[in-house]
Amino acid sequence: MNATPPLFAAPTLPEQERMLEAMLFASAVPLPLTELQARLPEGCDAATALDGLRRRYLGRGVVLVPVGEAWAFRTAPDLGFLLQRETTETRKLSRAAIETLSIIAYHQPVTRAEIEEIRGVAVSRGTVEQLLELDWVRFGRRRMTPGRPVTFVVTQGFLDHFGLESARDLPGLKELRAAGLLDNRPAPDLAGPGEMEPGEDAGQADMFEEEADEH
Amino acid sequence: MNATPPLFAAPTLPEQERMLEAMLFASAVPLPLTELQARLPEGCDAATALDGLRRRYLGRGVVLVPVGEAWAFRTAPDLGFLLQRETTETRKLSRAAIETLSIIAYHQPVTRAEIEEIRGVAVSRGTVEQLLELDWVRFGRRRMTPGRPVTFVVTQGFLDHFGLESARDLPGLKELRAAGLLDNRPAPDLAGPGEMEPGEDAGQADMFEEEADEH
Amino acid sequence: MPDADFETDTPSVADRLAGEALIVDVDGFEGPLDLLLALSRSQRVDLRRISVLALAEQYLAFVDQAKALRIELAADYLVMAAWLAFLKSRLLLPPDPSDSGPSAEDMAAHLAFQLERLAAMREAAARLMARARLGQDFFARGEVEGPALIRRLRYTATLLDLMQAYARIRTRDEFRPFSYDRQNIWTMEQALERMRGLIGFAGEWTDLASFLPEGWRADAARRRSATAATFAAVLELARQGHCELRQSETFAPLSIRHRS
Repeated sequence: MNATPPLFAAPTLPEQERMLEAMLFASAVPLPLTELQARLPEGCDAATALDGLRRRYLGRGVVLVPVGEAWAFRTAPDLGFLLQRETTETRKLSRAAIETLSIIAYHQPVTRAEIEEIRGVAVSRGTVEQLLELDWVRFGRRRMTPGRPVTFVVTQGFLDHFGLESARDLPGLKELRAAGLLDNRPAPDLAGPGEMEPGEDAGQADMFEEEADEH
Repeated sequence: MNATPPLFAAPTLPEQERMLEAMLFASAVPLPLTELQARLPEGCDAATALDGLRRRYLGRGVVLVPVGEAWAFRTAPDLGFLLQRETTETRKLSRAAIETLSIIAYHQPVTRAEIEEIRGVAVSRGTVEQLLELDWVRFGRRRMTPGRPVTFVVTQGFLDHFGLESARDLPGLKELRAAGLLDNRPAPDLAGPGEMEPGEDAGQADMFEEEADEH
Repeated sequence: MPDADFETDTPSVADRLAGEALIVDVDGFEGPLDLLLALSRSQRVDLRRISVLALAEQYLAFVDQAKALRIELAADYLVMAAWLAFLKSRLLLPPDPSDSGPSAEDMAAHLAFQLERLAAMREAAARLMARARLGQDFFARGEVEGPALIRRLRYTATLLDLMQAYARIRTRDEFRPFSYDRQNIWTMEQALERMRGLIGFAGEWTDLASFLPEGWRADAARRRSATAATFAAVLELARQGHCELRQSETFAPLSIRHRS
């Protein structure tokens, strides 16, 4: 402690423990004692507070442990088995997969040939297999046409993942455009230098349709 | 202490609390109650254990908060000043985006046309996309009116970001509703006097109960 | 040059300043409703007791001023001006009993409601943004942990990814060069080739319809296409002097005959 008296009364020890608790919880890396001390308000004693905090967490599901010269919260070693899901690695779906998935969602039930016609390229076996494995698509009924081709539909797992109530809730093309998701083809700008934006038109049409619905 | 739980005897309540504590501490995103229950050993009661855990953390530097149907540990709001250096830069939201967001939150499920009716201007391109990207809004059910317009609702990410337990806890919601300011009142020159759609009132009452919206 | 402009301006300095303030303001407003809300603030009363008549007059004066200053107003400002002028006249005149539409009072009340609702949503938005927020005022666990041994690959995609993918495909479709289904189209080239071979057999006047190819007579769409193509081919043959055409009256069957 310095010779100069602190401007404000130092926080109580339980309050200091709260502060350390929040800092250690929110930090992405273990924090050295010196940094904890530096970040606490004047008049605090990081070492004492840290010791109190460590004892408070003894035997809990989370424990306060030293990592080299620094401190961090860690899951109690005996509970690691509960955290298996946290270790899953996430990876973005490939463009081919997401496109195929979107076609199945919008056009279901749809055959492989139809998917290929819409995408304009062949659909690799791996792509469909991946979607089946993810449990986002499944086989639907066979089409009653020559060859009786199998169709694909989306699953409940798909709806759950994308937060949809039903595949019918997927926004239509007009709505995609209105939301600015179809913006690579600007409509001819008839409004001149005004504030009219391409796409506004669609919005207007929507609005009128809807108002017409009201009565 | 051995990690493997006994085959038939459920863990004690303090032990269940430890397990929840470990799972929730390790995750940065809120975990749904159903998932917590599923990950606990058989015979556990996640809801009861959660309640005990929540009370244990009352007044601490880290608190257990409900976020929609999920739970998460978050630092206590009064300690933010200590943690400013953890702040991640967030993109400044435009006024239009902020207003659109709050209209969706207070009026959900709400259609694009209704948002435009309330703001008096077209929802500009990109605004909705930005909110979707932030994972603060998502598409809800389609309105069961002609044209089946898509609706927008707020997400769990929205609740988490603004520290709300549910959309019912939005500031001033009760007063706004009592003042009739959340009513969907059609303009008098479109619908004849007293010609309210029967579905209109229902839509209002169902605002936070999507299930009933189907009719 | 600027001096000369200045000399010709008759309005007072105060008018000019007001006009300049107006330019800035028009840019700052998000549409007519926003402007009306701002104007209504000058009445300094609860929005529920606002005088819509006074508000309409203020708005119209605003628009007139903008016009006088040759400020380009977006169309929706002018639409609102026209509507308010209409509302104003309805509010001032005694009600017309033969008019079945909504009363002027209803219309005014709805406008007041819209203004109050917009003001309320602005207020709500401000309160929302003033809340303690994740990542600014309170924080999530900074270090997500778990045993590194068990690794499962999980593919993710958001609804936005899905929709953008679909939009990409569908937009590409719209770009596809225009072509149409030729399955049911009998082209003029085909008809000409066929008629060149057949015209020699038409010594007597023969109905054009009897020259339609097999399989192109029953289906209406195919028959239409084949008839049109065959007719065009026959016109071409007549121009070249290989045949003659006749029709007894409008819409009567066309007959053709070989011309030697």
